Amino acid sequence: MADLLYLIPLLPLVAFVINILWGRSTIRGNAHWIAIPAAVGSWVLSIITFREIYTDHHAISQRLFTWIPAGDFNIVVSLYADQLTAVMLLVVTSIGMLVCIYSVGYMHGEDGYYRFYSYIPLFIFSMLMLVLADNLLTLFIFWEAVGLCSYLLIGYYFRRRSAGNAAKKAFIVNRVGDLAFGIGIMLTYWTFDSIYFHGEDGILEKAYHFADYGISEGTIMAIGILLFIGACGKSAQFPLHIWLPDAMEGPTPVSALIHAATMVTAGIYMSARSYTIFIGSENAMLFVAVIGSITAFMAASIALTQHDIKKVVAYSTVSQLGYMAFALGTGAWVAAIFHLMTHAFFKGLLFLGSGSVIHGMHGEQDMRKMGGLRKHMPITFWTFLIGSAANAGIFPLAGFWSKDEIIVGAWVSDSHYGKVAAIIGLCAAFLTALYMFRLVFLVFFGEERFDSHVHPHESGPWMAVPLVILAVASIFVGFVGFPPEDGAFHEFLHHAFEHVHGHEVSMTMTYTFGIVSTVVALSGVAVAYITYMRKAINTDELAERFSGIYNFLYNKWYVDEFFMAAVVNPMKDIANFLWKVVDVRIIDGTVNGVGTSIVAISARLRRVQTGSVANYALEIGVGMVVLLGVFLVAFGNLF
Amino acid sequence: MDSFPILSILTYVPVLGAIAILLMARGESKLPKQIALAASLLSFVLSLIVLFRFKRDDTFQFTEHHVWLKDLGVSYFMGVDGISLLLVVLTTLITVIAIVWSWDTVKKREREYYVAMLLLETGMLGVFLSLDLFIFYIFWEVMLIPMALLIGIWGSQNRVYAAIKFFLYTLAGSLLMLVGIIAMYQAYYNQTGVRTLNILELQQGAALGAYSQNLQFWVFGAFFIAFAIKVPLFPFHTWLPDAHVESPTAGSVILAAIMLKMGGYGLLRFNLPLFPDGSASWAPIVIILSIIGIIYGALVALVQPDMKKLIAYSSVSHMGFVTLGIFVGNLQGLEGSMMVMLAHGFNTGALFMLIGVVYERGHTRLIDAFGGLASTMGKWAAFWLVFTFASIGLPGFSGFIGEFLVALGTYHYKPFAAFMTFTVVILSAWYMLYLTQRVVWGRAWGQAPDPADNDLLPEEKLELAALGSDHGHGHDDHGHTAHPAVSGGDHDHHAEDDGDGYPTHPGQINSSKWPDMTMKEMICIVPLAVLSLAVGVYPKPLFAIMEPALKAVLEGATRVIGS
Amino acid sequence: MTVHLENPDWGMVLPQLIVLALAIVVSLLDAFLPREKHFTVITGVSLVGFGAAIVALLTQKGETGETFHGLFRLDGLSIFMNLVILIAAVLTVLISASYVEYLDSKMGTGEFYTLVTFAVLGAMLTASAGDMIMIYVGIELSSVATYILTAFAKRRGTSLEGGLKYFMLGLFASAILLYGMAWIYGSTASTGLDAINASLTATLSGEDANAGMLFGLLLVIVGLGFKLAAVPFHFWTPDAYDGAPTPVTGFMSVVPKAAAVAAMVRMMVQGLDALSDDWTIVLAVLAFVTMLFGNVVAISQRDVKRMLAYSSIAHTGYMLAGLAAVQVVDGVANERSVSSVLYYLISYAFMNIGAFAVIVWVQHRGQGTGLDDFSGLASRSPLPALAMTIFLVSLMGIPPTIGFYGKYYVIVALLDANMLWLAISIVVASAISAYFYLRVVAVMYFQEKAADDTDRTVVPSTLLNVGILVMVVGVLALGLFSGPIINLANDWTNLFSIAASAAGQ
Amino acid sequence: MDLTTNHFLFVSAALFVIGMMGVLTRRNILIIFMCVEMMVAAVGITLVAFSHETATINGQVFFLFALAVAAAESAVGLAIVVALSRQGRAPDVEEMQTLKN
Amino acid sequence: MSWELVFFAVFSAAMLLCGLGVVAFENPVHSAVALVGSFINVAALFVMLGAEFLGVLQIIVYTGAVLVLVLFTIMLIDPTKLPEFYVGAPLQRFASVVVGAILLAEIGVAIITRTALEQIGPHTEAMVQQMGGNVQAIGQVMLSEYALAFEIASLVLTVGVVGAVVIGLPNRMVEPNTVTMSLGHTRGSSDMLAAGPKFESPMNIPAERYTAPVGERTVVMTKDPDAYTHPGETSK
Repeated sequence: MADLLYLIPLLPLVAFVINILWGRSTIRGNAHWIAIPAAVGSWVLSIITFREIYTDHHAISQRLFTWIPAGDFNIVVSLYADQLTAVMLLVVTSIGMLVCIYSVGYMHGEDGYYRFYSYIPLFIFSMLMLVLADNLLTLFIFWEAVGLCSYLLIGYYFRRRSAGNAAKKAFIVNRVGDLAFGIGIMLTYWTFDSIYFHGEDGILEKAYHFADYGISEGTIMAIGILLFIGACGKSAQFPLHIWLPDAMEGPTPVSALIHAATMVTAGIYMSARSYTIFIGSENAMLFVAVIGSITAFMAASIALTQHDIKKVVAYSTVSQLGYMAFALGTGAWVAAIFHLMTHAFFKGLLFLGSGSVIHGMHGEQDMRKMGGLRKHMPITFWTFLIGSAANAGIFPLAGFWSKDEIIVGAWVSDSHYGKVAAIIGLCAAFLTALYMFRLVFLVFFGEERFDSHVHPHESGPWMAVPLVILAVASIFVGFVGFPPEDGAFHEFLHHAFEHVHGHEVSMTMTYTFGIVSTVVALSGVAVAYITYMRKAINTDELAERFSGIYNFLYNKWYVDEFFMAAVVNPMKDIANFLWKVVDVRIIDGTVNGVGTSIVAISARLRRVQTGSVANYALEIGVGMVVLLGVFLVAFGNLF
Repeated sequence: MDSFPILSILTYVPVLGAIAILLMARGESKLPKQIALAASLLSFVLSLIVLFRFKRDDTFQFTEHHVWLKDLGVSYFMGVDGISLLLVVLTTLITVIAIVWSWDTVKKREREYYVAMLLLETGMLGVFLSLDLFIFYIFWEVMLIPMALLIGIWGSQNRVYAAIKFFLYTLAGSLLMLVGIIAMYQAYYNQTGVRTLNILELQQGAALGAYSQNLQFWVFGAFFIAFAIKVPLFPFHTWLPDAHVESPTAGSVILAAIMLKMGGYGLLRFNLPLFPDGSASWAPIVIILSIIGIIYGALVALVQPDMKKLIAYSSVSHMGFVTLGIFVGNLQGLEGSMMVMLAHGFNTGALFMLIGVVYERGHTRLIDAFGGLASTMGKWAAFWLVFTFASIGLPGFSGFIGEFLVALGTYHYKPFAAFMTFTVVILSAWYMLYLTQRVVWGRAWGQAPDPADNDLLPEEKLELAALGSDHGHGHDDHGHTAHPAVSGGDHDHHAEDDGDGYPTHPGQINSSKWPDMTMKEMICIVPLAVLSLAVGVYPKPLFAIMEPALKAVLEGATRVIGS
Repeated sequence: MTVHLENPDWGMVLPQLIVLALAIVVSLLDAFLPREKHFTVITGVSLVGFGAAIVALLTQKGETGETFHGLFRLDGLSIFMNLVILIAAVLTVLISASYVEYLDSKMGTGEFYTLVTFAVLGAMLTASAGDMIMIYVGIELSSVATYILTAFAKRRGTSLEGGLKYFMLGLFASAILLYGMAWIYGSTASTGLDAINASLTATLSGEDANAGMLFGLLLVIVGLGFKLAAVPFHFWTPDAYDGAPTPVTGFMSVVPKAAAVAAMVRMMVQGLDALSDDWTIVLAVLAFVTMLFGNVVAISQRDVKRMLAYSSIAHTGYMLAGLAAVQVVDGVANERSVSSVLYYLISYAFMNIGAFAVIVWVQHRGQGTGLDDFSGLASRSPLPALAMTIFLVSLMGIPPTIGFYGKYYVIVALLDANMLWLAISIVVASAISAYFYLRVVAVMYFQEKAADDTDRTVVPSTLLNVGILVMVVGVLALGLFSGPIINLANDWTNLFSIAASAAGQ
Repeated sequence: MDLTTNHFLFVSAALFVIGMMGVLTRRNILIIFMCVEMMVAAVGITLVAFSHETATINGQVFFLFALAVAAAESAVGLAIVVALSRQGRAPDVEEMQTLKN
Repeated sequence: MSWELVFFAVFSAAMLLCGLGVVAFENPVHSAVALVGSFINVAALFVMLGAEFLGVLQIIVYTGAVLVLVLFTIMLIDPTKLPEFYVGAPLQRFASVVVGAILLAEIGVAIITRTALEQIGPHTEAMVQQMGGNVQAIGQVMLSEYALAFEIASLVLTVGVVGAVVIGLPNRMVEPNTVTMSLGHTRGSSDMLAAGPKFESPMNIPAERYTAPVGERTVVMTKDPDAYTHPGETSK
């Protein structure tokens, strides 16, 4: 399989090239007949690679070509697949395939149809290459390529100003992260003299034994933090998360694929991939954990107050990413990846479900104009219910296992912040349950609040089938990690994290936490039931009483406004100042000033030529006298 | 000594073409264009031959040496090495494209236009190929006059001011360089008693310490100012926006793609090897200026109302990388600066042509005048996106390699400097995407606002309400029917239909009738796109060509003439 | 008491004799030839005459010697100077032929050429003078002839006025020159330049010059400075150049100036060698002031002819700078400095007369000499516009043209004498000058002249076109073949060898 | 004290300066011509004084030629003045201001 | 107090007084006469210095020929046109006096500090007498050593004559007081500056607006560059 590795990314690339070149003229309507086979093909190949890696427990790699031979900074593009990559391959290709199938129904009739079905394979290609990259720079390349695809897909409805602004905002915020990531790469190169992950002089080995390479702990911390800030940019962690909610401007399948399952997890994958750097310095781990926990809690709290169905799911994604981040921060590496996998499935399901709701409601996204849809869309309702239960972490479903394992991992980890993170994790779990079921009750139960001429209908088979598949996956994928800590998944992934030594978790600890998290989840559901089904608590009056908090949450903790005031507008003012004052007046002013002053002098000097011979004679006389005087004094030995 | 003087022929074919055009009768025939194209194509083919027969080492090849003024030690000495070869091929390629571009856009005084264009090409080729300071200076000045004429005669509104400013600014710098050349020539004579302006010998002089520390400092300064004006480096850049805005499209393509590289090439060819101590003492100043230039250029580009001025300031920012890379003092920096020079040639040249396309149709360059071109000019929008992301420095395109390598080299010099440099990644994304958003995306002329748009302006909401009352169905995110987006204005029976729709935002001009990219425009832009992509994905051959020469320059090794 | 009149060596004086004969022949032709044949015959004879003189001159290349008791010197300097003067004379005849005949109140052809020839003769004699008296008389001969030429278009008020101003100030300056020469004679008891040098080195032998000598030196510099149009004494130049008919202006800007340069070199380098460290500083200061003043004032001129007047003042500054680079070390001046001045002179001759020739060409088309009369010239008549651009570019000092090589050699000479500040001032001055030269080019190329209603009566100007073509080729080609010219200029130093041999006898 | 060359030099200098003052101040061109003649005469005195002191005749010969030249020039000068007067313009320095700056 | 010194004082005083007279007199004829007086005293000084030939020459050439020429010219010029006693702007006069004084001081300094050359030339009084007097000495030197200068001086005189004829002689009886302002030449005028009206070449300045810079002469504008005012002809 080693020499067929390049096929996995190649298929979507070929699909992209075909669709983009001939899409507009010939393919037009049935561009999906090119995209879906490619996705399925790379899915099958991923399974084959997964099986091969699973059976003989060693990584496979394939060298493609040398990219930049700049002196000793020699970059070779080669593919490397180990256990971690195998998992990611599976996640990306399966979700990609399902989204392609789903979109046939959802995007039917769109005018830029071929455009959609060329950007999606491009995205899958970039994501696969990112995952298969074996050095930081190749990863960085496809990191930005993925950013490009998200820009193009968010800006799909380019006629809308909001879509254009959202795309621009996403790209620029990602670029802020990429700045830190780039600087991180440079620092890694100049400290480890190479940026290849694996191999004996790879950075993972060197970072692990950084002491005996004479590298200071501070440098390792710096690299860790820089790489994580890069990850924050992509995985929408606390300061740089502002672009994800706006990214909902794109079509819903895009949100499902990119902003739920794959792209946003790239940051987590990158941090996981360079785990020895983080292991090297606790401060870096602490930083990651703190950011993760803040994000988890913040996103969950904001999700409570949102009215747009996709915004709620988007904030829930940010919150779950926060979970994965603080799992990494507290050393629960395998738990983080496990949660990543499960989250991909049930979050993809939630997005596709909300997509089919919107599709049914002819573009209506505001929950306050929905209600009682379970009668009209039974399949969507049931699959959505499974997804939200999994997301909330209800017992048998996937969400419970991975989230519970993260909290246990955090609690038991040796970093003193672990316990605090676990508690925050639990509060966030409660809030997650609350807002998920608030959404379910508002949308599917209660009286129908949409106006008459909207008659919701169940989605066609193209959309229903993926929903069902994902629902089934959300139920069973959890058992891969059963029993907690030493399930099949953990034992498989330990090979990727050989420098990580696991923690002994007594059975009692797992049971107690199992029960605690279930209780928390169910209480969340109960509160949601009371407020939204029984209308016992009047939400509006609650909002007035705590209007301060409510507005704070509703306005997304004023992060957007903060950035706008602190960064964007000042930059524009500086730019205007630089242009108007410095460039035009000072530099150009001096340049033109020199010119005009010379012309002015010349106009005055011109006056000397008065035209009368007497003046001329006088001036010649004066010149002579001065010349004589000066030189006689200076040279003659008179005095 | 290669017997066949291919370099001289390469340099003088355009001049012969120019003379042929001049001697040709004054009739309004298409002959001047054809001769110009033939001459430039011939020199392009010759440059390709040189490219393929060039041995990848650090010697000067295809050299020609004829003594000219024995008394002054001036000889006609031409040769090419790793550094100048790539720039020569870029020059001939861009000139061919520029001539093809002005095939139907230049209407008045075509004969003089093509004569000036060909003279310009000879000047530029001469600068890159001459290895004797005297003829280098001659070609450097010869280049000035045709460019000033190009801007002055075929430019737009206040072209005369721009032409004169460009001419005087560059002339002042080059005169300073003349004094520098002679001072060095004098110092070498005092030291070795030999009068020569041959670069190789002067470099040997530098090696055996002919130039005192003080002299090196001042002569470096003189050379540096002349080249800094050409780059343009931060304080000396104010001529560039005027020159670019006023010059015709083909002129600003050549100006951006090649003439800005003269400064960088000069620093690489003269300042670094000839004045090692001078470079060491000047390096901090240059680096600070470059970083200021990078950030300053990007920031100012953010608020420009005129498209060409925006791209011009972005060139100031990109070219800041070149000087930064040269003086950072490691191989990555040098190779990065060479790559930036090449990449900037493709990307900015193409961007100017794209603006030219729109200028031919709309006869204005103000950003407000455009909007929603994606729906009316699909192909143009696609190319615009490709080159926007190329110039932002998206990996996979040629822009990224250069900028990353320079930043990498700078990091080795001083980490904080690299951080400041790499912030341009954000700024360039910001201004380019701002430009793209205002020009490409958004509502085209006469297009109804999209009901599902969340950032609708109040007047757009009113319009929607008016429109909504006609159709009677709710706004639907992806409803098939209510999607007049691309179906253009036909379906949109707006009330005051002045023939074909209405401006969607103040200042917009009617772009609904604009044809998409014509065949000629495609011929010019597609090669640049392919090159930019190819160099971005597989730059290995380019590195192979320039690495030995740059390594020699870095280590200050004495260069020798190869076979 | 026997008067020993030895027979002078006529071979050495051949070129001057030919020119004298030409003058006489032309004046006779003017008297006896019928009016209508004047134009063709006299122009033809003048051209042939000057050509013969050039041929005779070139045969003398490399020889040295003196005759007429040291009054006439034949050495590298005189040969080169005479060559420049004769070339300028030929060019003047070419450009002034049709102007004199048809334009500017129909001047008398015969008298015009007689006076031109006399002026040329005066200049040639000054160039090859070995004695102060000879220099004085030679300069006065060429000056008187030039006064008359300036006032030649006498029915045009401004020509008379220009001539009068030039005349009166010329008189004043020659009186001062005479007084300076008197003082030098007083301090050295002889008028021969070599004798002066010998007596000076004897009396001085190292320590400082005494006031008498210095006084004489300075007065001579003032007198010659006037002829050269150095700044404090340049006041006549703009009015005289502006007033004179344009071909005369072209002639006047080169030949008398060349004579003055030759006189300056003779007096300073050959005569007052011992005081060299004094007068080099004087000349340097004069050069600096002249350069800057000439260029700066030229900027605000709206009339091309008057602008070229100021630009020729600036070019005097560049030449003086070359002279200031002379460093006499143990009796021999560094050869590069004066040769750069000589080379600059020949380049100046070509480009300056060329520029005036194009103005004459425009005047032939009935236009004036203002900047607006040049607007849109390129679109109407591209070739003369191209010629004017080449001349202006050469005046600016842009490489492919001869002007650049001239400036290049002067800067090399200056840096040889490590006067860096003067070299930089040349560079700054030519940068300033670029502005107003470029403005003319801009006016010609960038402006579209409104379609003129009546195309002026076109006056035939065949010779003028030939003249312009010759000068364009000269400006472009001489740069390439500057090698032989520089060698010719370099052997000006053999004037010292004559001095040494004369002293040796 | 006896008569030395310096006396003569002083006197000639005085005459020279008077002549110059005449040129600088007077407006009538003819008077200016006369003053220049005086300056030349003053130089003559210096030349003859020096020739007497250094006992070489060259000075006197020099003045002789100067005389000749001055005579020729005055002829030309007067011719110009006559031509001007024919055009109705007075031989006045202040009136000659059509050509300026 | 030798008689020589007395004579010297008388002659030089007379000379300087007459010189001042030339400058000071209002009427040009009076200043001409004063000049004659001055030249006579100069001749006397020449004789004292042993240069009799030059003294005689001075009187004959200058006083006889040049001054007579000047008087003729004064007679020719229309008296109404002669500028009255006007000595330039006050600043001009004051400045020239100052310049004159400084120059005199400088020359004085030069005279005082000059070192006379002891080296005696060949022409001592005795030698001159032996050669037969000052005239013979001058002749011998002039015609032998300075023969070339002698010839060229003759050429200068010839040119003087030719010039005088060319400029002085009236072509044809052109009516007085008219001057041609040929379009071929545009005069330099100060009003061309940016501040002044945009420069128009004389061609298109309407005749009535054209303020002739000169007295009350009638100026005839000719369109054709080479036309000049024929008697009775009007400009086209």
